[in-house]
Amino acid sequence: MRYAAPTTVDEAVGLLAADADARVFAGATDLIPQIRSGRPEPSVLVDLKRIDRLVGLGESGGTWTVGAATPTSKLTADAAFTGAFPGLSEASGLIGSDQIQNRSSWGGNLCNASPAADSVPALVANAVRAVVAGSNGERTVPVEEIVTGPGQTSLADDEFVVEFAVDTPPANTADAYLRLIPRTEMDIAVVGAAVRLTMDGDTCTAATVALGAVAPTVVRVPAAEAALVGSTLDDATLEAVAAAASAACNPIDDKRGTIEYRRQVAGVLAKRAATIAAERANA
Amino acid sequence: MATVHLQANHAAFTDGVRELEVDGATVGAVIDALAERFAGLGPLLREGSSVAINGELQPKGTIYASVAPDAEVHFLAPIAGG
Amino acid sequence: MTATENPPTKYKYVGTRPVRHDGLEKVTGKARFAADLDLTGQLRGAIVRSPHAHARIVSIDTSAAEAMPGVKSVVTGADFPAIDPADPAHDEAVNNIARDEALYVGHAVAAVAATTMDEARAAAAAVEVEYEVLPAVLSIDEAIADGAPIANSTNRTLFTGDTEPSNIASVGPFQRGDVEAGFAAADVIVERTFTTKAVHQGYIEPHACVADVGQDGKATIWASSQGHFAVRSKTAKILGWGTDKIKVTPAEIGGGFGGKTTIYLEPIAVRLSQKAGRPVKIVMTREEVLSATGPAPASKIHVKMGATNDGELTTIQGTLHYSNGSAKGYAALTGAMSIASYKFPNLDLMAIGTVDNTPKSAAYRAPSAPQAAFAIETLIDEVADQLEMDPIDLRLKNAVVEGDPTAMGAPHPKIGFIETLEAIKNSEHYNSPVPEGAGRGFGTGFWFNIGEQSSATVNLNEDGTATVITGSPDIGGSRASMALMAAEELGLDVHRITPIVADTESVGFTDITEGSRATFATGMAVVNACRDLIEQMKDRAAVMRGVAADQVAWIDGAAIIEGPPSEGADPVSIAEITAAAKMTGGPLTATASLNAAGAGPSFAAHLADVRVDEETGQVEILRYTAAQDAGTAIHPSYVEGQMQGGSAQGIGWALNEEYVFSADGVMQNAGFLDYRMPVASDLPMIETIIVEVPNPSHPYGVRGVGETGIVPPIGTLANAIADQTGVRMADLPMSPPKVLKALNER
Amino acid sequence: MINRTHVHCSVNGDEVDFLASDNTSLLDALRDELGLTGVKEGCGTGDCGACSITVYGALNCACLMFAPEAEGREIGTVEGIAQGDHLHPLQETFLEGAALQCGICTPGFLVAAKVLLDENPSPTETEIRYALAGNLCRCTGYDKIIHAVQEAAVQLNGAKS
Repeated sequence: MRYAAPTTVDEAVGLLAADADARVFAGATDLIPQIRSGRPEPSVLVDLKRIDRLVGLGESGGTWTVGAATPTSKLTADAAFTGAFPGLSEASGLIGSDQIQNRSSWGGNLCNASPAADSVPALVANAVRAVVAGSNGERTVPVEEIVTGPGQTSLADDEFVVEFAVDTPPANTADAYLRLIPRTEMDIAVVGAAVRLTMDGDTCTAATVALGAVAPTVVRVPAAEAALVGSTLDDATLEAVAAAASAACNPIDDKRGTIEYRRQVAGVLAKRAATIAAERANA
Repeated sequence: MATVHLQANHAAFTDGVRELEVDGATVGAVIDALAERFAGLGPLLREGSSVAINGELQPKGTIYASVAPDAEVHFLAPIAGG
Repeated sequence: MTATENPPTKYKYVGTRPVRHDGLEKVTGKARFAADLDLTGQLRGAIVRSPHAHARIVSIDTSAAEAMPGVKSVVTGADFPAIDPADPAHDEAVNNIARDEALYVGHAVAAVAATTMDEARAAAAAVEVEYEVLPAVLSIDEAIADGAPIANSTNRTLFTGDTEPSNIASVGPFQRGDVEAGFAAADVIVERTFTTKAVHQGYIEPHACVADVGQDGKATIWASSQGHFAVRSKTAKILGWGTDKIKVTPAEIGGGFGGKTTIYLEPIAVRLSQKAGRPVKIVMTREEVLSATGPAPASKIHVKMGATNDGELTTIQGTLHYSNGSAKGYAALTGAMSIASYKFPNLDLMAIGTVDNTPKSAAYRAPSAPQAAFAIETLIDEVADQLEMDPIDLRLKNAVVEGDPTAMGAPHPKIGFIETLEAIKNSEHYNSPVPEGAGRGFGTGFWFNIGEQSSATVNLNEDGTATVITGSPDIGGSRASMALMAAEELGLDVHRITPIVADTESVGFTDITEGSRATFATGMAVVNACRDLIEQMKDRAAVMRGVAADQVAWIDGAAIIEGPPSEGADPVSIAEITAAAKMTGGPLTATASLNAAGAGPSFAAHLADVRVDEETGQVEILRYTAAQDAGTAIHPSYVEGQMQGGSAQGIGWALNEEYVFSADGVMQNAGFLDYRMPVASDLPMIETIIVEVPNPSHPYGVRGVGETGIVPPIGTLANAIADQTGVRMADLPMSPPKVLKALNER
Repeated sequence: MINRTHVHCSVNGDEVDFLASDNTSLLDALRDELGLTGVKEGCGTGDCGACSITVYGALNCACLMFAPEAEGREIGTVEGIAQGDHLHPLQETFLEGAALQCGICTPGFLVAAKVLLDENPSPTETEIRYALAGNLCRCTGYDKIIHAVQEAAVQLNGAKS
């Protein structure tokens, strides 16, 4: 095994193209435990954090650009970013401890392709786009097209995510992310729910609802979105949102939760997140 | 004679006797006397029991501890700690 | 906040809170734990572990591993002497390294030593083991099922004379009175089955040791252990060596809680070192710690309890199953015996220990008591509910006092249960309103505590300072307690005393630090040695002042001359006596050894306020108070620390900790990510009330305090959850999915 | 075949060089190559915080970094918290407040708590609890640790004013 720390995207692509067993990493918070638990070691470890673009954070012309390896602690510490995307910021800030926060990144959280990744439902709810580099140049794809299943992505062997782009939300729009973990910290989400709403006074005019940890990949819930749009988030609407979210789940039983539990709590978190998003949108 | 109190698990070897008078100046002598009277009880008392004399828990494996003529001797299940 | 029967004004040092002697090393990173050692030429060891829950080991081929780069030695079970299954040491020996039968996933079957960890790991993976997979038993229910496969072919039910293999480790009935009559006299009868999963002690330091076998064939071991003399005797037994061939030096120990009373690595490290001719260090990974070292037993406990309308608990009847994991043990017996807090004139308990193909269980802080207390404290709470009685008043009415029988029938010595209950009843917490929408629960716990063998040597140095040498590994601040008791005896400032834990060749035999015994028993040895020294110093002072020895008294750390002709002469200080020692008879040193009788049981009572999120099943602890009878608190900060630490462990056990096994016996959560111990944000401050009802069998009245604190939390939290929601949780852990399921079924 | 990389970095203010296998964690390199055994391994998976270090002042788990990643960086460990014989107030309050029992987690807690107080001089109890949630302690129930951090904050703020 060999460690490499390229300083340009091209150099990194070259390393990947030259060796099918090469693997990029940002925080290695999942990679190192995987290697320790006996998964085969990559031939080349490509550390992306010395490429400036990969660790950037900035806004220009109404679009935020976030490096794929930018530590999530940098996002949560950025008042402008957190103001624009409160839910995305809180989802990013929930990835592990303060120690982990200085290593974790959207790129790592997304491309590790865990169904329970905290940032991904919020990335989906905000229609975040991933800029992917490879031997054939760069392409931009919606984040929901990156992950295809647990541990599986649509990226080719010589591709990696360079950065993310997300448009500043329109007026009276806000997001929220809630997750359920057994403790108060340090756990993987048993259920995660991200909701983004645009409000016109008391009435919701646009909605996105995305759930994590309840299916092989993040689940959008169109029925919940439809229930929200045009509503005032009255009790009946929220119950419809909860029912739609529960129905959209395709969960498993595992050491973290049961199928029944995930279904039920997905509904609870979806309605609670919707309520918070609506309050924020009108704030 | 000391009064000996046995547990229900000991009683499996004593036809149900749980309390009896036994002669013996030490715990070891009491155990020997009981083992002679009740086949199979010896190993349980020697290896699988703790002993309290007049309510005071005795060091594990003790056989030399004195047993006064009017003592109350309890054989207990073994006690360990964490 | 300290409630005391007799305010400890009579002591100058005992009851104070000096900075611990080993603290500086620990806050600067200099303290040496076993894994921190690095000897010249040291090799790294790695263990080959069974991937099967139950299998016959057909053959082991080590040739490929031996040929790998950097590999210096390989051992298997064949490198250790055979041991008779009837030998009490058998199960621990084969748990260290399997012989013919792999008994759980993670069971050690071979080991390698190589120059680097990478090489050792690679070679371990290259050891070829041929297994014949056998049917496995993974739970109490499977173990006791009709026609169940035998989990461990060497197990015979203890003390029954049975010669056939069995999944029953032990059977223990406990009876008094007449339960049928007791139930007939009862106005209220409650009954429930409680189940708990295996949980781990969760010490943060993984097991580690370094072994170095010299040219003379003698082994030196540096160990992370609660008892290095036990490491010596167990290692000697497993190797078939004499204890004179082994020296064990205690490293600083990074937590034990009972889990480091057994050994796993030392005999293997010694054999690897002997074969390689170089020192060998073995450090477990966290995954190995969780999947191959002792969890506390899973249990299944059915209890039926009766009470009269005026709150007298008349009767208890129950069956207590505890899993010992892959080996025999006493877990169920201990569990039944821990039911000792209430009078119950009629009692009929059957304790059944089972054997299965999960890791061999080990002691964990008040072993087996938390599971039983969960059942008892829940049912008593239900009785209180039905009788509409205050839960503390109900317990006060039935609480044992001196002379009342324990589950085994032996009378309790002087105990402070009533005082402990009253401490909570009188607390500000209990007298404050329950927060809006929350629930409040109360529960209690009992633990025996034990005495056993200890040795101590106290040396007075030439400048009047002292060194206190014991053989009790310090797992929670006990060195400070030893120094405090020596300071009190000698009248010497506690910081002029250096307490150390010496190796097996430098201090007399001392049993394991377990059963909350170190401050009690080893402390008593220290006190005895100090008293011997005082007599010696009085003699020396008499020589120095030219008076008869019986004219010298020892007061406030100095020899006082009484009677003519030197009445009123200047007192002789310790420093003067030690400075003159070479002219009065040589160095001053004293050694004391004992096998301590009269350990004092300790009772605890806990109070918790919780808020259950009734839509998600999450339980938040809003406030927590723990009261415990310490006898006498030698160093109150570390008494509080034991109470708080025990509470936190019990809270973890109650809410989230559990072993999760796959259908083929592989632990699914062998890491701190999914083995969920409490983190700082899970807990509130844990308020403590130290109750002091002195133990008459100890010179300062010490009861052990280490263990009891883990006993009450499970019942306390279950009762708090019931108070808010009306739901009685009977299956641990009370994790969000289980709580929500119970709420749904309400 | 595992490549070995020469690493040059600063540790506790000292310029150091070491050679480490590319698959080695920074934790193993600090302990085995530089002898900084105050950095502990409790889990090796970033879940216990016993190996907490700083990288340019930011809190990290040394077990989750590959050793070559340290190239050119400024690393801080528990061994660098005291200035010579002069203990940091956190070390003093941990000692005075009995905030350690076995002491294996203590180095990680001190590193994490110092980062917290450097960034947030007057944290609330809740902020302290969440900031230290990445550090497991099995002995204390955290109570005395939280108190020690609160007391150190008071002392540090008093020294400043």
